[in-house]
Amino acid sequence: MNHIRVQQEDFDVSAELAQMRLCSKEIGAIACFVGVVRDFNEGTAVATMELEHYPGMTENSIRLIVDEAMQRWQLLGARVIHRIGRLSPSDQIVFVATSSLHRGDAFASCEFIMDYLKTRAPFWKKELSPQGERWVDSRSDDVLAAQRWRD
Amino acid sequence: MNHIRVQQEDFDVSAELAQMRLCSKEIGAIACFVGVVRDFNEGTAVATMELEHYPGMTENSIRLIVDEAMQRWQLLGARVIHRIGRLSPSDQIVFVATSSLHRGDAFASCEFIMDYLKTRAPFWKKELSPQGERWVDSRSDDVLAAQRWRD
Amino acid sequence: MIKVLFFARIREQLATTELEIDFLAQTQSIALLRQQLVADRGESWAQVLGAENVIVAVNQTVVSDSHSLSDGDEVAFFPPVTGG
Amino acid sequence: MIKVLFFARIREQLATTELEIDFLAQTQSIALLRQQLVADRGESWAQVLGAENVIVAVNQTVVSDSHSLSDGDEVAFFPPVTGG
Repeated sequence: MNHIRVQQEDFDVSAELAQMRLCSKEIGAIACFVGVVRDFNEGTAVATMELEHYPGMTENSIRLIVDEAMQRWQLLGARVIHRIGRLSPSDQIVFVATSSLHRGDAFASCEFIMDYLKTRAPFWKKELSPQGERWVDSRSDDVLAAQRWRD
Repeated sequence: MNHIRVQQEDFDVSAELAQMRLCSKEIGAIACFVGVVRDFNEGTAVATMELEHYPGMTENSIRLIVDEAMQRWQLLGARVIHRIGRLSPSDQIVFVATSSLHRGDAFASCEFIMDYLKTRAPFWKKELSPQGERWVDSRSDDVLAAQRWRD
Repeated sequence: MIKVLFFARIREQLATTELEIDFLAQTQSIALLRQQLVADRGESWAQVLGAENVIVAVNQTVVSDSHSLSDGDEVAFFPPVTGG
Repeated sequence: MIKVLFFARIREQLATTELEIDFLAQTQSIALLRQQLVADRGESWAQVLGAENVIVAVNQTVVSDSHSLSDGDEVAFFPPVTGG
């Protein structure tokens, strides 16, 4: 029902959604999110990006986030894919999809998973621009976004 | 930048998202929604479903909804596809995707477009089950969902 | 001439997809147009077109019963929408 | 033995991906482990590992400085996460 992958290769959203639809005939709504490498980050041209992660902990922390979403909302499935390694502008980085009977639960849980993933899953981005390498700073907006979900 | 289609044929989410990513190198976030034909609706087995629409008004009303979303949030693009005609359980019915610099605007606008589409775009579903034909009733939940967005 | 369209359940109940009606003093508002259609077509139309949740659009924009009509307008009667 | 991992900026600043350290009385908490690492490796490690926003995980769960350690634990030091 749930599916979590950390991989170097790109993913095919249509194929992922098709897999998701196969899981349950009750699905009426699928919310999904795709994160994309941006060309500009705080004014610096980004040539490529390198994504580091903590193998094992990454998958476990995503699993915990998804489990929490399943407890909060009525979901029929969740899929998360996060890419690692070298990525270029316009590349897909992350995919989150949640399925439900109705769209309210799908939208809320998809945004919740993204907000928590951004603050809890051990991934780190390094930008490799013509000016050199730069570790991306964490965004206070992301911390605030995750805090919204506290009871 | 925006793209609206009403069509009988199925759609390929990956291809739509790829088109969307081509529109702007600034895109960092894409929120998307896929509506799916459910096998059961209020306890009745659904064999197939027939979607009727008001040609012309349908496209215009979706365009107005998308324009309103573009005014409310900072978006880099929006795509809406709605299928018509005969559909079966697990078929995709509707696709909405919005792209933005950051995910907050993408999520909110995607849900807004779906909520408004559900109450303002002239489509009507008829279920064709072994028990006969039945026009689907509008849901009060959908009216409430759309009202949330009023200022 | 006013073009009148019917959709979904209303189209089936009236067994009518589309009709044209002369633009007259009697059809200068939605309320008057409805009265004229009932006068022409019979009491069963009163029930269908007068039902509480019937939506009316003129030139593809939803309007209220007091909306004025002009020659050449396209009027549509339909039930609450259920797409998406 | 305790396995200690370093990630991202911290890994680069310390030029160390992974090390092993004997499990001793001196390493029974994160705070004590950090002191021991600084004692072994020098003052530059104090700055990097003592920076305000350093996150510590034990056996892949984020913990506070007072967390107790057991023989065989996996400890990781890393900066705030920036995935997604």
